[in-house]
Amino acid sequence: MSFLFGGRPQVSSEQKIAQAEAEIDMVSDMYNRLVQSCSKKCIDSAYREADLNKGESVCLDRCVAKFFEVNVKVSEKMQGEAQQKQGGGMFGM
Amino acid sequence: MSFLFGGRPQVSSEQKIAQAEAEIDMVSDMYNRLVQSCSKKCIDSAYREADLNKGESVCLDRCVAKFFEVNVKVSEKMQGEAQQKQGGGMFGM
Amino acid sequence: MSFLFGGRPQVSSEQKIAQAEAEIDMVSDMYNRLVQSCSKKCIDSAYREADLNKGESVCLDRCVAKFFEVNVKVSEKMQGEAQQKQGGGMFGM
Amino acid sequence: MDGLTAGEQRELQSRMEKKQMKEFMNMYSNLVQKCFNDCVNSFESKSLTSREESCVMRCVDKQMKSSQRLGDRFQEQNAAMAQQGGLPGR
Amino acid sequence: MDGLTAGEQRELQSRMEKKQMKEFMNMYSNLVQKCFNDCVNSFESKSLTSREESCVMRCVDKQMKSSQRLGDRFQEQNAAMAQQGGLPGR
Amino acid sequence: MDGLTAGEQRELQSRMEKKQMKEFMNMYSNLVQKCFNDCVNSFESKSLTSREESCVMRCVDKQMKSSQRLGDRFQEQNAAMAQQGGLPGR
Repeated sequence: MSFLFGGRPQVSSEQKIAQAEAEIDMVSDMYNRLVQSCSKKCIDSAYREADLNKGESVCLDRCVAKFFEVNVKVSEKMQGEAQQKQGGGMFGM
Repeated sequence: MSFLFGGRPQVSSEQKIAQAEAEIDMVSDMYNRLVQSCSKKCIDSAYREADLNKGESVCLDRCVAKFFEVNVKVSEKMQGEAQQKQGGGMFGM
Repeated sequence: MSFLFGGRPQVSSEQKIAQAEAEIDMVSDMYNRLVQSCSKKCIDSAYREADLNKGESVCLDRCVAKFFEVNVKVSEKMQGEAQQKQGGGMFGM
Repeated sequence: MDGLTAGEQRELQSRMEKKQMKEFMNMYSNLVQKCFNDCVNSFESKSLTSREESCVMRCVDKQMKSSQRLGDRFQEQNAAMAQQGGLPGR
Repeated sequence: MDGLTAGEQRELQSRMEKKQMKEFMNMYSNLVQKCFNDCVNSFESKSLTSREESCVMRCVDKQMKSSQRLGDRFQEQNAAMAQQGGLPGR
Repeated sequence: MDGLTAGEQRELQSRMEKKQMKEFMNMYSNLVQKCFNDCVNSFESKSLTSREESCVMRCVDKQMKSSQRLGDRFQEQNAAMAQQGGLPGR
């Protein structure tokens, strides 16, 4: 997600820390969303057993790979559009 | 949502800024909820096309209008009840 | 949820306040989740009447009791496992 | 919350007041969104139908009564648990 | 926001810039999660199928257009409401 | 996170510790809510049935193993991506 953070030249210590913090927050938020989405898609909510079975384990691994791939695609797409528009707001707000 | 903010007399600079900030947070939170609700109600999640079609566009416009109307109704109702109770807590907590 | 907060010896005023704040945040978060879950499980979303009927009221009361029981079970289970592992991280992150 | 000095309690109190405002706004927004989601499902016109409007009114009433009841039970359970010495392990 | 001095407005402005960054990151994450949830449903392999990939692309396009449109309408309604004197009771 | 001085890294570190506590509490609450939602569906009595209780126990186990596995894969992918120079465009 680094394209979000590469823009402005950084000056003060506080700004540098704030940027690092924002980057960590973003990664941690992504992890939480991934857990939410992949649990829902891969784990049978009847909980017949306490262990992950083979199917669930494989599904979780692939789910992470696909989630990252979607993240990359979305990021590429938005970068491309940001470059086209140059400086215009991307959203309605 | 201004009835939420009209109550107490404001004193310090910090309080005035905090109130303005709270009001902006509330508007921004409402916008995020509206996006969530109206996308779900109006956008076909099969994504057969990249553009909004006529039906989706009209649905989104009406969805915003109805969301605002609900906001006004809820606000009026809660103000009415707050005036009846005068100072009693409105919620269980 | 107090097992989460009993660990380290507290020193400064700021730390003591921060811990009390964290405990209150946790209780308030739990209440919000309980409202979300129990409303969904007990309240008919057709809203045919403005008052809670007998069935809904009883359901809400039992829902709170069961939610607390689940909270206690999960807390006991995680404490047990934390003691077994002693200091190892409990999650993947 | 035990073991705070009076000064610390005052600081905590002041932070709590800011939180309460936020909590209230959050409950208000939840109410608007929930009643909108549950009651408004037609987009043939840009105004609420009378049926939708009365559903919203009953929804607000019922959800507030429900929150109130849940809050009462929640506090009872919390108090009972504190008397037993908190969650196991405190 | 009325009644703030120039200095107070500047302070508010600077806090708003931090918020905007957060808001943007949140919208970005929402977009990734929503398009993943709606478009990716098979886990036979660890790469996106071409069908899933093109669904994701259209999803991003459509969701951004939808947010834009909702934002425009939202601002219009907000402006109209401010002219009427805000929500009832201000 | 590159380009921070030692002092800046220490400040960041201290903020991260507060965040970790919050993250942990959030995961705990998610676990309680998810296992409650998935396992408890009857309200004939105010105590968990033995069937519900054992469902909750297996749910906690499975969800924690799932988070662990997802966390391991997530870190691998993140590391792989950092080696390739981050998301495209860095």
